[in-house]
Amino acid sequence: MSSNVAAQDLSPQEIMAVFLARDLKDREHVMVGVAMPIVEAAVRLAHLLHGPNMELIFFGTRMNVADRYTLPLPAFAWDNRVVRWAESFSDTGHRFEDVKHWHKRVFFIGGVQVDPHGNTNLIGVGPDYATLRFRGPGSVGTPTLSTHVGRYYIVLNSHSPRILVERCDYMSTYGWGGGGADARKKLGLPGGGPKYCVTPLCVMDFDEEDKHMRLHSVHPGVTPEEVQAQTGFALTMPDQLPTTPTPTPEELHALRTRVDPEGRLRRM
Amino acid sequence: MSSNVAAQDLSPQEIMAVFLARDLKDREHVMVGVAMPIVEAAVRLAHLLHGPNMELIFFGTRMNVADRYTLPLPAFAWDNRVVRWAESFSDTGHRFEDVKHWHKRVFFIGGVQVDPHGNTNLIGVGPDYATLRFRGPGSVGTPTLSTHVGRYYIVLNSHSPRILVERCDYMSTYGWGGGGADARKKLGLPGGGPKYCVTPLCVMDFDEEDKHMRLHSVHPGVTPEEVQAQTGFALTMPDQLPTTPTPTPEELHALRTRVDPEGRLRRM
Amino acid sequence: MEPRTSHIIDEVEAANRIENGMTVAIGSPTPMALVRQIIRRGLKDLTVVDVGLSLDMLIAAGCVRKVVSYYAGGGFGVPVAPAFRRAAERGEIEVWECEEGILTLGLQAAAQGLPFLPWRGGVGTSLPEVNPDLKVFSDPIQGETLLAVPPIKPDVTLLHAAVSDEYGNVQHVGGPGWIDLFMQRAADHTIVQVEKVVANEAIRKDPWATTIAGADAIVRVPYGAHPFYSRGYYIQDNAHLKGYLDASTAAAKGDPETLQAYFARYCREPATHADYLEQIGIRRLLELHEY
Amino acid sequence: MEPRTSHIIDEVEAANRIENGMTVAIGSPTPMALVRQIIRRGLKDLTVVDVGLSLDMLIAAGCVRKVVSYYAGGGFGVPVAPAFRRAAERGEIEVWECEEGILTLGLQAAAQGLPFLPWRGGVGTSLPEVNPDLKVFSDPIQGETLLAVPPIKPDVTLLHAAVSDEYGNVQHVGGPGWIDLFMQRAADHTIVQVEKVVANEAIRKDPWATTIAGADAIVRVPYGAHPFYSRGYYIQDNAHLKGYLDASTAAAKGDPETLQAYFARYCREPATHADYLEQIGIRRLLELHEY
Repeated sequence: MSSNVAAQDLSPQEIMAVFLARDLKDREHVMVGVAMPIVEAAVRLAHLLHGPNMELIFFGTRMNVADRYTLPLPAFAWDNRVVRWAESFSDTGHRFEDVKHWHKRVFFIGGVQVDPHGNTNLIGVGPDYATLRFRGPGSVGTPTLSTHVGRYYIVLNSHSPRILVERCDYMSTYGWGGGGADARKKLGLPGGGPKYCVTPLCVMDFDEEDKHMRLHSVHPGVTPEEVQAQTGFALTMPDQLPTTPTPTPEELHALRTRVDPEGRLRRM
Repeated sequence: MSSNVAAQDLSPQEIMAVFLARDLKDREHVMVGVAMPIVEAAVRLAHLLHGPNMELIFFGTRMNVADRYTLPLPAFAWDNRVVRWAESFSDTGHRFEDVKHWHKRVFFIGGVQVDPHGNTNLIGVGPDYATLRFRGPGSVGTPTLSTHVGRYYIVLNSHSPRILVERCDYMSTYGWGGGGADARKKLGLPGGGPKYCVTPLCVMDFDEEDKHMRLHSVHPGVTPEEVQAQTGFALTMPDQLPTTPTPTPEELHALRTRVDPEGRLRRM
Repeated sequence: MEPRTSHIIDEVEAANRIENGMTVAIGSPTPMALVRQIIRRGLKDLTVVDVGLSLDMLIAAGCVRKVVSYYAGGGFGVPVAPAFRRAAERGEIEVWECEEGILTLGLQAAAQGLPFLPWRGGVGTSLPEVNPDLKVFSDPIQGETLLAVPPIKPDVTLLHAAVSDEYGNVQHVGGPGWIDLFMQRAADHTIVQVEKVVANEAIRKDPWATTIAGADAIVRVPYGAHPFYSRGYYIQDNAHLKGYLDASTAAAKGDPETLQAYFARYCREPATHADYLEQIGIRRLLELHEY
Repeated sequence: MEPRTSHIIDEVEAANRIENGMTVAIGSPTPMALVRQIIRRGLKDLTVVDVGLSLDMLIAAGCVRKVVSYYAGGGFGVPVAPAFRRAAERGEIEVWECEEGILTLGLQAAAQGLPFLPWRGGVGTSLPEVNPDLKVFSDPIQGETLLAVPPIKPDVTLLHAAVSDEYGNVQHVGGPGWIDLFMQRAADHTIVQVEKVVANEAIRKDPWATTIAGADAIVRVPYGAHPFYSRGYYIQDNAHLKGYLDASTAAAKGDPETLQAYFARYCREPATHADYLEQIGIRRLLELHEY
């Protein structure tokens, strides 16, 4: 680790992106949703550094651009012009016709609320569904994606007890339900479920047995007490709590010169 | 009728084609299966004479060629080259995605066996399914088509008690089942069912109440006794039995010069 | 014999085919000329199958009673479309809560004449609680737990595409749109607005490119998707959309003036699509031809 | 970093990925180079999802235990494919009786990870009696009578297409084939034989034309669909097919010699697809370029 970049030169978003990039494997099909710049950076970094056979999926646009030197970050996924890099394109209705093959697929999800078992909510907040206190944007395709993909990541732009709650008012994705390693299997959900929850403060995973959210590593300079104070439920604490690794100089160089030359991840 | 063409100058197949053509309406979507030259001629004749807005469907190939002077009869439907006339093309899997709109659709079916209620069999003949006496080609798409289309016609190249049987050994389409005007409705089949059964001897329809096959008209020179002798079940006899109308000179001219200049329907 | 009948109508006649209370599905690229004509006519109590800012406009203009949608984000950093959010929070609209797979299946069930289609996405979530039309059931073969999705049946589907011939044979450029063909197959009636009407021979040159065969009606409206994009023709007018989003946000916070001015200027005052384009100006439209 | 991996293999390696007893789906245009290689290898006990004369060849060559098909016509005035008919009548093959809609739905159920899909076509017929895998059931929403179609899960799907890049991005000419994309989505593994391998840039020039993204393996075999057609490349060789049909008819009637000679000459003796084309002769192949 001594060769890694010093933490004071990094933004939490850069640490998040590099952590996620390292966890992605070559040959995976990696799908990025709307307005997720950290995830977009992570996916592109992995593609450039160790994923020459990755398929990048931005909505229906599927691409492999590992042979390009740079992968700039425009207003990308939601914009029709992303198709300039595509090798194929599927319209909405046809995107859900091949879930059989989604064991190769990885995706990322945010949420209005996330609970200790990685269930998420994009529907809204408030006790009465007919008159919600906060009406969310809707589930997009996350219920189907979370059901079938090999694994997925919960990625939050901020870490607060308003988001990380004891119980979601509504569940738009089923992560580990009420807990337990067999929770998904009992419901017949074939996908691997949420693997990590990554925030600007830390990385969390899920206990192997009860699938309760557990602190996995804290970003440089963050204490577990700070994390717990910003979390709306009691986190499981691991026996050993490492610091989230910082990038190697090569990773940071690629991130800043090839993936995010405009420094978006330092200005969030 | 005095202006119609004299029967001795016509083949039964020409009479069949003209009868069918007259029963087709403009704006209908008319689908033709494999190896049905009489039906192909009927559909083209209707298209040229009174169906400028008809859609002709040969497998996935959909066309409107009413503005062409001639419509030759090549080895047509089954041959990929039919697409030269197409306005659109659907591959198999996608042909059954719009059955909601099939109330506009008409199709035609043959059969290894046809029973008194218009049920048909393309599966095979023999008491034991595992070792059939005659193995048929299979149902193609007729079970789905017969379920949903606005109406359909049973068209037979020959009229014999081997084909028109008291009971099909296997039913690949459900026409009027065991009989009765509500037979299809009780099963929830939305389509209008078989309207006519047309053969080289006669036209048959189905009694309005019990939906048993009934003689509708005999072709010129054919007696009802001959028809009954060639039919494997007792036909319902109508109060009045007309002769199947022969073509007008205009119809015959169009048929022989524009639809079937090679005289295929006179050589069957 | 009569000649073959043309399917071409204008946008005023097209919108006149829609009645208060109907279910209207709106494709993407967005058929904005038709959406504006709906607002101009002041249609009410529609059930709208749509996503995004065109949905927001129809709600803000008071046309909508029920929304069938899996996503109503605002874009431009605004997570939820403002009029949708406010109307839903106040209970002024009903939401048929779903997600992409379920919406697709509902349309497919309608197109296939089926009372339901089964789906696994959403099992275990709150979707069947907040949308009681989604029934949890055990499949008849393996006994697995699935959701039964009922048919979604638009009375009318409105789409935008590149070209059509006068007989309704539509060809898209760059893919047939987000979920457009599902909406078309599910609907009783489909109206497609197009950038251009081309010869029947131009369609027949490449019949495999025909995405909709025989649409019920065709409306010729160049720039008809503005302020959204039209694949192969122009890009999205983000400045215009941002202007709408700001106005809709202000209205949702209790200041409706800018939004009223928006609707007056772009929907109510122009009598036709050509009048709308005059309001936008040729200079702005031509700028959208740069990738 | 390693370069991106090529998906190209030859027809011998392709056929080696298939094992006795597997379920193999065969698309149309027919991937005959791969079908011939299956016959050459002498694979046994396959479950074959296919229609028409390629199915008949595989049955006649002794490769098939079970057939999943909605149509096995012979063509050329022969209503039923001869080897199929004889083997079925003798009980030497099992037939999974279905029809187009049901076959499509079975493949779709597999692709969508569902234990069944519902279908109305076939209700009231003998299909659920002669194929007990099709269950009659009442739908959970309206209580209507429907058939539950279980998933059809090919181990391997074999297809023929126009072009691919070396990474398995396939583009068809003239439509993606009869039911090919359903077979591909339903299968564990898909091998596509193509007329030509083109540059990745040629694919990316028109990404909407990509019909299969990332096929598992690509086999480059010009004229690989012969004696069937390849859209945009050549028409069907009817004289050759008629020769096969006559041989198969004779064999079904107890005279197998001509058929044995056919298989020897066209499947067993040629070691590769190029050797097969030598047998056919360039003169014959070029004749098939006339519309």
